[in-house]
Amino acid sequence: MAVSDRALDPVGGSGAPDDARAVSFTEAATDVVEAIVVPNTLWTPVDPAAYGPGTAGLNADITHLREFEASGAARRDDARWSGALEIVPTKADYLLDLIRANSLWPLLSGLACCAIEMMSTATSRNDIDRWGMFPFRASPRQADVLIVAGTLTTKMAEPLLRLWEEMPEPKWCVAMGDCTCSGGRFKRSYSTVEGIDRIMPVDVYVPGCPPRPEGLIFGMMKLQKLVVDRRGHWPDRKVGPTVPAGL
Amino acid sequence: MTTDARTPNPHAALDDPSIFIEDVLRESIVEAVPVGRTERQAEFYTLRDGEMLLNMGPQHPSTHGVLRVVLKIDGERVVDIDPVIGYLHRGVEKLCENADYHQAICYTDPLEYVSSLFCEWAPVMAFEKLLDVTVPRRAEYIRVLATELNRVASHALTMGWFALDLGGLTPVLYSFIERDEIMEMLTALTGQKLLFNYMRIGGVNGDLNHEFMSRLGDWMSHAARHIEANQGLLNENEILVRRARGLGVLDEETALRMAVTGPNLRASGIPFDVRRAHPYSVFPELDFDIPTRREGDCLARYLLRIDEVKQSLRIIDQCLHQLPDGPVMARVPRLVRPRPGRAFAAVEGPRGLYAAYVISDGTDQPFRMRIHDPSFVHLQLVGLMTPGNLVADTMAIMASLDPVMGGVDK
Amino acid sequence: MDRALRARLERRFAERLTGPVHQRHDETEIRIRPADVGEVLRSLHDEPELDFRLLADLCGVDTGDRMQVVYHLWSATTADWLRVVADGLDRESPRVPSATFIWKGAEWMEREAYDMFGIVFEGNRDLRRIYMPDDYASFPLRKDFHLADDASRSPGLGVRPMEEAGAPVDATPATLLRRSGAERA
Amino acid sequence: MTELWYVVGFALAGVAFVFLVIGVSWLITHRNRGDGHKGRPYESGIETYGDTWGRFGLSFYIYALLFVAFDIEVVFIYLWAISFRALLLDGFVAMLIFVAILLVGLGYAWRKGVLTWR
Repeated sequence: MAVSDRALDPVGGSGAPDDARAVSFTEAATDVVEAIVVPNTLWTPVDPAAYGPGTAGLNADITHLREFEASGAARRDDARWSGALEIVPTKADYLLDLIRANSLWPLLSGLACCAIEMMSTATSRNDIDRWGMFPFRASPRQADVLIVAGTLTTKMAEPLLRLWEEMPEPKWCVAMGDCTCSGGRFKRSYSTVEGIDRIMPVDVYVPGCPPRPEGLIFGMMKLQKLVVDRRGHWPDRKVGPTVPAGL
Repeated sequence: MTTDARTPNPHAALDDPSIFIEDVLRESIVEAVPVGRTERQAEFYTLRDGEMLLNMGPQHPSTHGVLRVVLKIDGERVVDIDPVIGYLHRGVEKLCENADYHQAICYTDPLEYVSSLFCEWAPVMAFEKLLDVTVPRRAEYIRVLATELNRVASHALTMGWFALDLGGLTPVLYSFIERDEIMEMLTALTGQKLLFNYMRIGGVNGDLNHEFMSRLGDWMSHAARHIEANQGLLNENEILVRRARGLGVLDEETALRMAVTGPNLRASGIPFDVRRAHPYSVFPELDFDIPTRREGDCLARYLLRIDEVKQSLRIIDQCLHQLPDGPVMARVPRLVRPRPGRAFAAVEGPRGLYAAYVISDGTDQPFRMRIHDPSFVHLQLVGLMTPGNLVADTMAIMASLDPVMGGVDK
Repeated sequence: MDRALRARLERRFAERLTGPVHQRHDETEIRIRPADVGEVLRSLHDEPELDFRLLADLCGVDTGDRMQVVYHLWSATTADWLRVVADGLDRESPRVPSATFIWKGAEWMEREAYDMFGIVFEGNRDLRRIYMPDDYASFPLRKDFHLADDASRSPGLGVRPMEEAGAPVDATPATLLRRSGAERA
Repeated sequence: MTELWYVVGFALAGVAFVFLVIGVSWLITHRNRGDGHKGRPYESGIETYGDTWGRFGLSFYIYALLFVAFDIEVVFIYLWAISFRALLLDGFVAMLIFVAILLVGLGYAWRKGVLTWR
């Protein structure tokens, strides 16, 4: 379920999946599943000529997260001092992760049909308020999680990326629905981005078209486990797109 | 028209102390108001003093999905409004031209995702006209039964969103309870929760099963009571009534001139309903009436949808009583190659006339598949009705027109 | 299949029709030259015995070698849908008079036809792109705009699996014309 | 004399609370600035059109004045409510007069048509 990139996991080695064991703080989360990479031999991306030469079908200002990560400016998540005091943020994050995991406020933004299922998850029949995720904040300045629910089109990619960048750290992204994870039934269209991990980092992929509310809730619980298992290791998180190579 | 704002910010990251914070922010505040190429654009983007352009953009609590509306406001009063759409344009018509006739139903399914059975019925009916297939009566009755249930669920959602956009938070929960119950019932019938993919060329996927019938029986027993309770919650609510009455009035002549159909047209006094005006399927045998109202304002459109829910309950009741026996699927070849020709089929969706126009050229892929979505046409009314009202009223007017962005952006 | 409507149309627009009136199931189709669109729609809308007051749909069609604009109208006087096809727009610069002077609601449908096909509607106050971003270079629904993996380029020999491994067969102009040739002129 | 210490204690607590909260949040929050977009103004995901430092209409100002007037009234009522039990009847009547005077102000504003948005 949680296909997270190798680079995310600071501690190497893939131990036995530990769903059965209780969440213990001592040893690192080691159930990172190897990303299944299927080489793409079937189609080239969207008509390259449409957005001007050499942009491989994607608008120039949607892919700037990739350059920003390459530029290294994102890595400077350091405190103002060095030496012994530098551990303060990480130790604090270690403690605060438990609090963050239990009050993940999603951003009120839905693109297509999955948004209706997301609303259905938020209302009283199957309620995500039970895990502290209810207040859907309208502005990205107050949101923790960006649940992208629906088909991402090239015209909507730039606003979505702006919303993602305007969210304060630490922030997570849940790709809800087949269209969001990999383009889904509209994969061959000229105007869809085949999966939002081509332009932004994604933490949890929730498959389904649309995924049932229970599926989304399971995805959010996986995100909570991810947040708690991360144990404060924030600096080395990926900032750029997490699309597996070759897709 | 690529403005200079598109190029990434040349300045270093913001924490470079040498850059004074005001400069960077002022630099990023874009003076580039789009140049007016067309007459309407030029008229919209010329600002008199005191006017400001405000984006109610693709991510906004009250736009139903990814609708972006550029407001020209003078203080709190909206001077002019320019809806910008296309943020969910998935190119369905082009994809249908490259897909088989059976697969085209899958592409049109998530168009108007709140009432997806109607989005299947229009193309399927057009294909049946091309193939000259007669659908067995039992399948027609099951189609009417399932779509009327879907209409009730869609209207329940609309009522919830209308109250939500006027500020009421709890009615949404009530409407979702109603909607989820119907969705569970249709899941038992079709196997999928929101995008049902239940209709086939020549009939429906499966016959009625016990799970669906028992849930339908339970729901029918308390459906009328729930609707009365929901109405009691909202109809006499002083705030909602005073805000919605007299807001966004649409008179008969403008409604016809703006090609409006469905509840928005009937709320202006014209009893045009495709089920009566151009009867299809088994609707001639069902007796139900078309509720119309004369005021044509937001409240009339809202109340009309409640009357329609009552009519749908009557139709569901009659369908259950007159359900004939027989097969649910006509004999259709697996490889569908209709005669070269054209077919147009229209269905009365919860938002208006939902039509599919198919041109076939004898091969197994449709040559051209055109989907007409009512919400696409109704969004033009926002540009007509909002100027002169307050900013908060734009939400009420958009909620009463009830656009679904999947269908608008196709 | 409303015979009376067929007689009325042939009597009213005898010289303007460029083809016979086709009728099948519950649709009636007439074909006119693009130049006559304004006058035919005006008379269809205003005259009491025709009285087509509701515009159900307006869309563009690209038939490979020429372009069409199709109007679907509804009237209380007949049980059929009326389809008016403005045929014969050339592909390089398709131009047709706009229908917004009768139905203001056709404005966005014409904007969509312009955005998807490049058909210019003279008289539309607001003809700009509606779906694609403003700096988009091509018109997606035209027949010469192929999707990345365009199964339609392959001759429709049978139900072809969409995702066949290997490079798709490139569309030779012959297959394009064969498809359009099959469609009734 | 001890009352003075109470006042000083409360003042110190107030000031300390403010700086404590800001200091801790500055200490443990992230310093990831993100690229240029982080500082951009948020307008539902779209660049702002035109200069957003424009002037605002007069009616906003009048509404703000009315709000301040009635907000201060609530502050006084709050203090009165705390010691309501000790004030007995005369305290109650005094508050009624206070509220009545303010209602006269509200009535005047209503009659002048200030509340309907122009």
